[in-house]
Amino acid sequence: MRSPIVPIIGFLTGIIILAGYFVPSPVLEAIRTPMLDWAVILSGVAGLIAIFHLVFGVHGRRLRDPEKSHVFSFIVILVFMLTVAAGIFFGINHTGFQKVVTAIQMPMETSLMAVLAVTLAYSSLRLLQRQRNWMGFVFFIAVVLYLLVNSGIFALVTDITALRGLVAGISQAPLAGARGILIGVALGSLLTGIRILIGSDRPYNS
Amino acid sequence: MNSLEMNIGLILLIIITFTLFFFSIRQRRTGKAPSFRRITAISNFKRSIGMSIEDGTRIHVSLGNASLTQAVSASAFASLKILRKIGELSSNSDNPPVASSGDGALALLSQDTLHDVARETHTLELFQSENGHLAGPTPVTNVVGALQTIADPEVHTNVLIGNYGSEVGFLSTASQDKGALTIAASDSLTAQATFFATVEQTLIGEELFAVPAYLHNEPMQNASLRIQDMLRGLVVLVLLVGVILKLVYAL
Amino acid sequence: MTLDANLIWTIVSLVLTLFIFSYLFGDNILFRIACAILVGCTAGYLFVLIIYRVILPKLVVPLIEGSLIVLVPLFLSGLLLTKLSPKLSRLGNISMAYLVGAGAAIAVGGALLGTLFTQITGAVNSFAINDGTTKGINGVIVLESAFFLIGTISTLVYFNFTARSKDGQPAKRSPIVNLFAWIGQFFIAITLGAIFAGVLTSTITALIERIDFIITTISGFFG
Amino acid sequence: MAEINCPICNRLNKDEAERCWYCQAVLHPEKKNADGSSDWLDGFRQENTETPFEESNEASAGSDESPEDVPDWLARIRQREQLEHGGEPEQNPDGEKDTLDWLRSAVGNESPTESNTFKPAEVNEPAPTESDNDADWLGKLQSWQEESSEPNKSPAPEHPFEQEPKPSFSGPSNQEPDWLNEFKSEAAQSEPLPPEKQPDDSSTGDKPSPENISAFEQEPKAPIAEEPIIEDSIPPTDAIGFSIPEGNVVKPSSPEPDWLTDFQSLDETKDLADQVMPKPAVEEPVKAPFSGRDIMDWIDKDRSTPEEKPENAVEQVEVPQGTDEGIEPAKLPSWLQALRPDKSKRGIAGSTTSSDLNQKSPLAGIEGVLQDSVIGQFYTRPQTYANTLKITPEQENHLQRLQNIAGEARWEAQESVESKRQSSILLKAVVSLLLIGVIVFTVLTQKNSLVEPTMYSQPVVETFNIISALDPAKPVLIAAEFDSGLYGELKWSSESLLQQLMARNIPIAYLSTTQAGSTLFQATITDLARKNQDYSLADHTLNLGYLTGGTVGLQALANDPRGTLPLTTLMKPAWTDTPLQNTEKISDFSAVIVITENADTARYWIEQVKPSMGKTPLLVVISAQSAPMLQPYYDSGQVNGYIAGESGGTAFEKMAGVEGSSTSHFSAYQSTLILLVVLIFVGGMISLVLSTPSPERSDKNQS
Repeated sequence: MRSPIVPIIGFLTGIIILAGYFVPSPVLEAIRTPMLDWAVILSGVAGLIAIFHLVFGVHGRRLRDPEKSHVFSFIVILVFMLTVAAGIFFGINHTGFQKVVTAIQMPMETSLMAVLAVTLAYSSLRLLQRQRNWMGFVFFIAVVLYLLVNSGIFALVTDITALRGLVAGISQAPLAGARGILIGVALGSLLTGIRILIGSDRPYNS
Repeated sequence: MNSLEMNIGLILLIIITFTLFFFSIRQRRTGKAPSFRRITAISNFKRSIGMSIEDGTRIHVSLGNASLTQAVSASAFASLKILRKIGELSSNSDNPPVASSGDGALALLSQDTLHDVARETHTLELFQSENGHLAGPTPVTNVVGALQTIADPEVHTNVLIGNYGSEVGFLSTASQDKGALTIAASDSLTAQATFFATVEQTLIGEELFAVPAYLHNEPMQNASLRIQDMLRGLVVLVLLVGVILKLVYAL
Repeated sequence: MTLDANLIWTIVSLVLTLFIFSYLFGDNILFRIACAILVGCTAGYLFVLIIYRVILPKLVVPLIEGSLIVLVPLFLSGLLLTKLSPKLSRLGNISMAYLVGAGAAIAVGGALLGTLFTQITGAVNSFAINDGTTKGINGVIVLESAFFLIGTISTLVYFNFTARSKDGQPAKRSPIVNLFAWIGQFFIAITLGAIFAGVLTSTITALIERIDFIITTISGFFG
Repeated sequence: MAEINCPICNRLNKDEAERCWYCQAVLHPEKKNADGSSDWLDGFRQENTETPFEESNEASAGSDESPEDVPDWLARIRQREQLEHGGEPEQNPDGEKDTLDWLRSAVGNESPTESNTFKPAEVNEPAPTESDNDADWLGKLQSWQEESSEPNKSPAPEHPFEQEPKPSFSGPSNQEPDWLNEFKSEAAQSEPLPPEKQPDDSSTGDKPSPENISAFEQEPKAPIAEEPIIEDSIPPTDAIGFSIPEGNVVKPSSPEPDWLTDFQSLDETKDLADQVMPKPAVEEPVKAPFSGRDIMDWIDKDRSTPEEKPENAVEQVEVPQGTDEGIEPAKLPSWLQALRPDKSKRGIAGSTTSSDLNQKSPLAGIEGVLQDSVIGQFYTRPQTYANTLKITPEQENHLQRLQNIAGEARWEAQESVESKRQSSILLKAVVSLLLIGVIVFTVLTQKNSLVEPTMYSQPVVETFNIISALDPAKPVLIAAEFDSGLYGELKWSSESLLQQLMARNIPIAYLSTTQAGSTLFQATITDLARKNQDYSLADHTLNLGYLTGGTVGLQALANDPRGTLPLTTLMKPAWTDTPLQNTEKISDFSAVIVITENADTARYWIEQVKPSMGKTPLLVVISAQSAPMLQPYYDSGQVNGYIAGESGGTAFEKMAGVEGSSTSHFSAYQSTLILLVVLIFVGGMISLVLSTPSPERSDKNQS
C-alpha cells in the first residue's frame, strides 16, 4: 500500500509556496521564504548525491564491467578526485583552483560549441531532405534570410529608407511566432504543475 | 505583479483545478475519452518504442537540464511522465530503458520512476540504479555524457525530451548519424529550432506537454489537454478584446 | 614567454582544444579522453562549489550558531542521503516529494504570472495605430500590428489538440481552426528559422574565437 | 513330363495343368479357353504365361533341382511326410538360420537366404530328378489333399501354424474346391471395383467379369512403382493429423499370413527387397500444413494473384513407402502386389473385417487382398490440406497495414549506415576545412569586412544611451548568467560595455546562478583591468559568488539581497565598507545587466527581479541565438535595451568609438556567415533536386 504521507508533504509544500505568489501576507511570507531556502538546500544536496552516484556508481560499475571500455571511466574518477582534493586543499577562491574552470572547462566547452558549428552547418545542408513540406521550405528560407541579416550585409541597402524599414520588419517578424509559442508552452507548464500539485502525477516514488 | 494580476491568477487557478476534476470524473464515469488530432511524430514515437522492444534493443531517454527550482521544471515533470510510460511499455523487454539527465534532483527522480515501474511490472531483477543517472552537471557536460550512451551499440532509439540549449544539436546529429530512431521535443525555443533542423520526428512548442496525454490516455491527462485548449481560446479572446478596446480607446 | 603557471595552463588549454577539434574527423580516443577530463573536472568543481556555497553557509554555519529551524532541512537532507543505498532509498521519498512540490509551485507561479500575463499584455500593448508621436491612424503601423496579432493568434491555434471524430473517421478539427493552423505554421517556421540562424551565428562566433585563440597561442610560442 | 512354375505362388505344376494346384492361378494365361467360358481360372492360367521375365527365368532355373531349387511347398510337404513317418527336420547349421527355420518350416518358404527375408527350410532329401519327382509329389499331394480336406480329422498340428486350414485342392479341375464355390457366390454379391480400379476396358455389372478379375491377375510389366493412387480410405494419422507413411503403420498383430509361404524363389543376383518391395520414387515428405516457412511465404506472395492456387486445390499427398522400424516389410510376390489394392487403402479399421473373409475365401491368410464388400462405409475422401490459407478481406486489410508499417519503418541496414557514415565524415571534413580556412585567412590577413555595419539596431542604441547616462556613485549589478559554452561570444559582445563602465569608474558587483559564471566573469574583468590601470579591481569590484536555487534564489534576491548574499567569495561581509554599503534594495543599483546566452535565464530575471527594480533599467547582453526570444520583452518595455551577439557588440563599439574584439573579428564573422549561407543554399537546392519526397513527411502534422 503506498504511504499517503509522501503525497501529502508534496501537496502541502506546493500549496504554501504557490499561495505566496497570490496572497501577499507577511505571515505566509515568513513561512514561505525559509521553505524556498530549504528547497534550494535540498536541490544542492541532490546534486551532491547525483554527482557521487555518477562518479562512483555509474563509472565505478563500468570499471568493474569487463565488457565496457575502462579508459573513459578511469579518467573521470581520477580527474574528479584530483579536482575535489584541490578544491578542499586550496579553497574555492584560490586562483589555481579557478584554473579548473578558466583553463580546462571553458576551453573545452567553447571548443565543443565550435565543433557544433561545423556539425550544424553540415546538417543544414540536408535540411530540405529532412523536412520536405511547406513548413520545412519556409524554415529553409528563414534560415538563409536571417543569416544574411546577422551578417550585417544588409547595411549596403540602409541608404534606401524603404529597404531599411523592410529589414527592420524582417528582424521583427520572429516576434509573432515566438510569442505564440511562449504562451503555448506556459499553458502546458501551468497544467503540468497543477496535475503534480493535486497529486495526479507523482514523479517521486510514493 | 500588481494585485489585479494576482487575483485573476488565483481565481483562474481555482477554476482550472475544479474543471480538471470535473472532466476526469466525467470521463471515468462515461468512459468516453475526448479525441485529439493526429500528431505524426507521436504516432511514430509509439511505433518506434514497439520496434525497439521487438528488436530487444535499448531505449535511451535524455531528460534535459531543467532544475526543479526553476520555472522550466514543468518540462522535467513531463519528461519523467514520458519516461514512466516508456518503462511500462518496455517492461517485457530484457533491456530496460536508460535515462540520462543534466540535473542532480532530476537524476534521482528518474531512478525513482524506473524503480517504481520495475516494481509495478514485477521486473525488479532487471532494475539497476545506474539506468537513471546524471550524465554531467552542466548542459554541455550533460551532452558529452549522453554521447557515450548514444554510442552504446545496444541503444537503437534516442528520446530527447526536456529543457536544452543549442548544444543538444550534438545529441540529435550523433543519433541521426548512427541511424538510430530519434524523437525530440523541448520547451526551449533554441532547442526546438535545432531539433527542427536536425531531426525528422520533432515535436514543436507545447506538443511536449501533450505527449503524456497521447501515450497514457488517462482521464486526468485528457482533461488537462482539453483545459489547455479552452485556456488557449480564452487567451485568443482576451487578445482580440484587448486590441479592440485599445482601438476604441485610441479613436 | 617564461615557463610560468600561465604558460602551462595555456598549453593545457591548447592541447584540450585540439583534442576536442579532432571530433570533426569522427569519434576517436583523443576526443573521448578530453570528454572524460571535462566530465570529471566539472563534476569535481560543482561538488566543491555546492559544499562551499550551500552546505557550509546554509546548514553547517547556522547549526554551529545554534539555529533550531535549520534542523528541518538537515533532517530532510539526511533522508535524501539514503538515496545512495538501494535498500534505504524509500526513506528519501519524503525529501523528493518536498522538492517536487516546491518545483511544481514555482512552475505554476512562473508560467501564470511570469509568462502568460506578461506575454498577453505585451501582445496587446504592441498593437498600435500610430508611432505614439503623431495623432490619427498610421496605416503601416496598424498593418504591422495586425500582422503580429494574427501571427500570435494563428501560432496559438496551430497547437490546438481537441478535434471531433465521426464514427471511425480520423479526428479532424473545424475548418476555421484548420485555416488558422495553416497560417500559423508559416509564422512558426519563420520564428524557428530565425532562432536557428541565431544558433549558427553564435556557434560560428565560438569557432572564430577558438581559432583565434589557437593562432594567437601558436604565434605566441614562435614570438 | 515338363513342369512349370505357378506365376502367382511360384510352385511347380505340371505343364499341361491348367491351373496351379495350390492357388488355382491360371498357369497358361495366353492359352485362353476356346469356348471363352467365363471360368475365372483362365485368368490365373493366363497370368502364369505372362509372368515377368525374371520369373520365367526362375522357372527354368528350378528345373535342375538342387536342394536350393526344391520349391518350398514341396519341401514342406516332404518334411511333413517325414514328420508323419517319425523323421526329424534337419537342423540348419548357422544360428541365424535356426531362428528363421521355425518360420520356414511353418511357411515352407524357399526364398533365398537374404537376411531380411524368410529363408526356406533346407531340405536334406537328395535332389530328385525332375521327371520322377513330378509324378510322385503330385500323387502324394493329392492323397495329402484328401486327408486335409476333412477339417475335423486333421491331427492337432504340432507346429502353431499348422492349425491353419490348408487350401484343399480337389484333384482335377472338374471337382471344384468348396472355397472356390463360395468365392464365386461371394464375388457375385461384391460391389463393382472402385472406379480407379476399373481397367480401361472395364465392363459394367456387378459380376466380376474375367476382365475384372484379369485386372487382379494382370501382372504389371514392371515392379509396382507407378503413379501413387489417391487413397480413398482415411490414411492412418498420428496425433496431430499428419498422414503416416505406410511403413510406419503398426500392422495389426495378426499371425503371419499364408501368402508369405507361396513366395517363388526370386532372382538371387539382384536385391530382393527391391524386387519384392520396389522402392517408390523419393516423395516429398508430408509437409505440416502450417509449418513456419509456409506461413511467411503466403504473406510475401504477391496478393495481386491470390487466385493462383484455387482454395480447394488438392495437394497430391504422397505417401512414401517407408519401412517400419521394428517389423520387416512383408515380401509379397509380384502377382500379389498387382492384386493388392493400393496399400494405403488398408485402413486399420478395414483390416479386421477383411481377415474374416480371408479365413473362408481361397485367399485365406492373404490379408488385404480383397476389397471389403462395404468399402464405402469405412473410407471417406481424404482430408486435403491446401497450403494456402483462406484469407478473409479483413485479414487482407490487416496484411496491407502490416506491409505498410514494415515498409515505412526505417531500420537502416548496418552496411548502408556504415557507408552513409563514411560519406558524412568526408562531407563534414570538407565543410569544416572550408569554414576554418576562411576564418584563418581573414584572421591572419586582418582584412576589413566586406560591409561595415552602419545600421545600429534600436536596442543597442538604447543600451549605449543608458550606459552613458549612469550615475558613477551608484554601483551596477551584473549577473554573469552564462555557461562556458558560448563564453567566447559573450566575452566579445560585453567587452566594450564593461570598458565603458571602467572608463567611468562605476563600481561593479557581480554574481551568478550558474556554476562557472562568476569565475569566468572575474577572469574577463581582470583581463580588461590590465588595459585600464586607473580602475582598481579591489576597490571597485565585488564578487558575490554563486547564487543557488535558480528562480527561487532570484526571488529571494529580489526580496532581500543582503540576506540572500551576505558574504563575498572571500568570505568577507559584502554590504559593509564596500561600494555596496549604501545599497539596501535591488532598486538602489544604478542598473542591472544580465549577461547570458539562455533566453530562459533572461526571462527569469525579467519575471522574478524586474518587478522589484522600480526605475532601475534592466539591460541584457545576449547571444545571437536567443535574441529573437528577447524581442517580445524589449517591445513590452520589460527590457530597456540589449546587445545581441557579435554584430551587436560591433555596433556598440562603433558608437563608443573603440576598436574592441568584436570589431577586429567582424570580417571573419561576416565572411564565414556568407560562406555558410552559400553552402546551405546550394545544399538545399541539391536536396530539392535529388531526393524524392517521402509521403509521410508531406502530412507532417495532419490537422
